[in-house]
Amino acid sequence: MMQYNVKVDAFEGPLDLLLHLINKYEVDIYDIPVSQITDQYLTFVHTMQELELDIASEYLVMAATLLAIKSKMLLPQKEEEILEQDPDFEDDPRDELVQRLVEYRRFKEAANDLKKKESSRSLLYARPPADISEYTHEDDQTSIGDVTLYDMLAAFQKMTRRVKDKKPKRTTVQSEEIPIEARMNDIRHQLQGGAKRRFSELFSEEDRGHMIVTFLAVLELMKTRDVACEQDQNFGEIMIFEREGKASV
Amino acid sequence: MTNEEIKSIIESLLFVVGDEGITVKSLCETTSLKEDTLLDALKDLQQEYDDKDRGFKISFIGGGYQLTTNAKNASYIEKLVETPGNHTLSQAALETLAIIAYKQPITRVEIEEIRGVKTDKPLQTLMSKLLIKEAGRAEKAGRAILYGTTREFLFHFGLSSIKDLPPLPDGSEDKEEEEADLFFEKFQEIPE
Amino acid sequence: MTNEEIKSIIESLLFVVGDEGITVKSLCETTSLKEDTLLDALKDLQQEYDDKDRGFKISFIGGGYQLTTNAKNASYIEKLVETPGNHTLSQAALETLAIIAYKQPITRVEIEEIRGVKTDKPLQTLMSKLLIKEAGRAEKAGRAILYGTTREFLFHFGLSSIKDLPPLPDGSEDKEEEEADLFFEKFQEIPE
Repeated sequence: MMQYNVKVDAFEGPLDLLLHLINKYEVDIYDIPVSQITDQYLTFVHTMQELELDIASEYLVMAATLLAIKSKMLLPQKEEEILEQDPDFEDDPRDELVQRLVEYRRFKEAANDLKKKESSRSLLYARPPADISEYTHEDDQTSIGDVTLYDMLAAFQKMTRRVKDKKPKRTTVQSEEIPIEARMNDIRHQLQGGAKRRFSELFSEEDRGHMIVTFLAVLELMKTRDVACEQDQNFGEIMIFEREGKASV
Repeated sequence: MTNEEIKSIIESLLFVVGDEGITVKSLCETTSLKEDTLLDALKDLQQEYDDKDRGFKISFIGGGYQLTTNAKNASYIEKLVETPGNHTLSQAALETLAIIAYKQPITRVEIEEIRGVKTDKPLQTLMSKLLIKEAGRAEKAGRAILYGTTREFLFHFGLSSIKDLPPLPDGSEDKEEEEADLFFEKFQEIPE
Repeated sequence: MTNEEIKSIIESLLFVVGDEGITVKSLCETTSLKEDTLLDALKDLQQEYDDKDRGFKISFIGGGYQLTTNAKNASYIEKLVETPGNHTLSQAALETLAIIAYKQPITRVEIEEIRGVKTDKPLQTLMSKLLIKEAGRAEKAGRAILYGTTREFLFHFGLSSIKDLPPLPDGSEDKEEEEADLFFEKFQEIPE
């Protein structure tokens, strides 16, 4: 089920879906076979409903629009009559939709261009302004000029884009360094001889990777019935201890 | 001053300003040089870095010149330091941003008309990333908020100015969407 | 790799590591080159900068190599600093201010962890401009000084209280996702 849900997100809305159908069936966007495309579109929407996935209301509105166009196309005779009375009447019921599709497609392509620029930009690394303290004169004014809140946030934003430290990526290393089994043994060892420990004590290290491993190790030890936990009251301190009857190593 | 000396000074100044960049005006004032002389030396330097494939690159981003690394060496940098991760934007955010970039100032409703879907979330994301900002209020339409791009937008995409955006595509190209195709493959596997 | 390519990589790496510098060992590990090869290229580059009196210099400071500006150009940097309205120079201070505003009370070391660079000078600047103040001492960490923002800070940015600050720009979310991924990776490693 999840699999399909993710794929629904592959479309940015009904226009995007229609563009896809137009591409897929290699039809001319300026001469859409409404009947065929509408059928395909409706099949999509129905399948989504059968899979009990949330369909944004926009998809349903578009379905109604397509059906309206389809029915207008089936009644050419009447149109001609109206046309005689009103010369401004749109001669093709598809016009408005086509216009929207073409317009949307332009921006979809523009978004692709931006994406390319984004990825080539991400290969360029900058550095923060150098520390020029040795060049400044201390007696300078205490005013900070016309700096705005936006400037401050932009400075922060720029920092997040900058390289951090010479540290290796910590999480990656940790995930190799502390296998859960090792942490399980650790905890078992700490509880040997019937010692009771506070749950929070196990999390002495602030590193998140370490915390995650510890947490999972405790869960696993509970599952294997090596340890048990006790809590006196809601939100109280959880005590963890070796399970009785389990031979200590 | 010889051309070499000017280039040397430019290098030092570019180094000092870092990712904040420096305008031609600021460079001229600091060096007391004419704009032409300065720009010549700057182009010269730029050319030199490119020709010799040096470790630096001079980019004109957000109205200022700045020094960055050569894209070719990116893999080594990634190996050495904790890089800021991929701050790539979602498709929804990119589409919304493209519309704003080309049509600014523009209201949410106008954006939604083009995209054909609700656009609250992408707008929020773009605001929180400082890529767009409120750019006044529409006179009509109940004084709705107008959106425009920011300087941060230029930095994010390495654009010198909003005019540096490529012309809006005419929409005639037929590009296949791989991801969507994937869906349809799956879609057809569904038992009746 | 040619000597030119190695030099290019060294330039890029020296550029991004900034004032912290980089050890030969670290350079070798990153490039997978032998120390001799690497040192040769480094000396070569150093020589080249000196011979041509470029804007950069490679210095060996505190056990590591780092890129600095050519002292010859100091007067221009001074002039740049004096140029009024140069936002350039407040970038470091602004970053620091943002961190303090959102994470106060916070110690210098914590700020430096976030910024990845030394922060003595920006703190001094912000103190002298009365935007931040000492806000007590940390209970841990050797009772380090904690910093917080002042009333002047609120006044300058037109905020009625610190709660009025807009949400901090994005960038932290990605990290959380990474952690969630790590969680699931770990989760699957659990022996049955």
